[in-house]
Amino acid sequence: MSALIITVGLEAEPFSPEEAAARFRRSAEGAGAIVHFIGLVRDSASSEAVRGLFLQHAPGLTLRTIEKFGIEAAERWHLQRADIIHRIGEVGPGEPIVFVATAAAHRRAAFEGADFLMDHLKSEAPFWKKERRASGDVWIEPRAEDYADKARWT
Amino acid sequence: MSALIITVGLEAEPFSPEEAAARFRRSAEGAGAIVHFIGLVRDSASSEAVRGLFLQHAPGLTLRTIEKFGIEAAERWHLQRADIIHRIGEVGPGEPIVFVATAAAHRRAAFEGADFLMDHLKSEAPFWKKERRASGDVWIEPRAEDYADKARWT
Amino acid sequence: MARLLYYGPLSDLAESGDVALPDAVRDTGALVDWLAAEDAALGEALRSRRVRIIVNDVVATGAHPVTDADEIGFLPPFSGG
Amino acid sequence: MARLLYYGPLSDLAESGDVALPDAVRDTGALVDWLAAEDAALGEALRSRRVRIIVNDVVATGAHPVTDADEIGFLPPFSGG
Repeated sequence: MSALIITVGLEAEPFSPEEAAARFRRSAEGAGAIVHFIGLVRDSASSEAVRGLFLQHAPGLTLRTIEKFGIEAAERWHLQRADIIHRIGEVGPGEPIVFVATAAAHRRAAFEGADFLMDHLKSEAPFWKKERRASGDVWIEPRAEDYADKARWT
Repeated sequence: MSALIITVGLEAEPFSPEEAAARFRRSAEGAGAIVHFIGLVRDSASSEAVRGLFLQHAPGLTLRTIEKFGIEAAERWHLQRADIIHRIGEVGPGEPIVFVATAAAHRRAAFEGADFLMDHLKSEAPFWKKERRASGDVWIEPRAEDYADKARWT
Repeated sequence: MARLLYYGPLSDLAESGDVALPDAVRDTGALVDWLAAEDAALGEALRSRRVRIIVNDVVATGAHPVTDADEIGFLPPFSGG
Repeated sequence: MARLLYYGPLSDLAESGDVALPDAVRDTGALVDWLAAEDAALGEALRSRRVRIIVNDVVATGAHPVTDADEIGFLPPFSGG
């Protein structure tokens, strides 16, 4: 299993998930199934308007951690390819914050690989998310569900 | 729950899943999570080269059946939108044969809605698939896994 | 004339089209018996437990009534996506 | 000089940067004690069971050795995607 089939990008600027999807499909020739996940910044928190997010990461460590999850997913589900793009820095409402793509021979592998990657990006990758609310900035902790979701894979 | 949030297309010509994805994202404003599944025609069967597929459907019944699954998924996972595009007729190797998109507030709903729709499209929607192999045409039956996958939802 | 629609592998065995049903054919069981008498191979295929019969787009279970005004589909196992 | 890196909510409490460690600070436990003596609020936050300490990108469990040549990160719970 070569690490070359995993592409990880940390992007400080807005990106187009559809362009990423087109590149991914070209790179996954011969696959029978592709799954994409796109996470978007919602414009409201539980009760309040959100003007955007700020995403802190740990240079080096964040990239290596995500690559490790990518390789784990690729080996576990025999993925043909996996791409992960994650925004860093300031992200505006409605903007894509994360894009995960998996390609495999059959659909269950592609679904489960993408699901696994998202669960690990949510609670096991070194990112710290701050919501820019009207009333001030608030650091966000993973929800209990995020830990529970991740525990499904162990 | 309005049926207007479900779009179903049966396409006799090749389509771009990335263009479908872009339209879908524009229509799903405010969603926090989008999942796409793209099924592609593989160029080989278990042992033999495949020159393409022929997909028969039952006009009217096929569309209504898929719409019913779409509404079921939307209600069960509180989807904001769901789009389903399925090719009919002749489909060439490497071409997208099915596109499913789901949009929801959170990722588990989007993942499970798309997964549910694909499992039902595979074994519960009126399509009949013929592989055009070098040695002749072969009608394909769902695999045992396809029935098992579908049974996960009941 | 009833409209008989054959799908998937069944469409290789018989051609879909309009057929005048004999008076004796008043339900799906009698219909299959009649078609089997005309074409034994088709009859065997239609009698598979796995073939669903739909009458005017409604799944017919057991001996469902049929008339000359109906559209009757024979649906072998589906294989989509 | 050791490099201390504070992430997430911890970055609101202390600024990341290079620090000369006293001779007595030879492991992560002593490091946290020393930082807590300087800033009680920071000390309390760093002592949370949920803060991971990494030394040169390796997760440090227990009293991990530290020297003036190390990069030491304090990582509160992650929230990505």
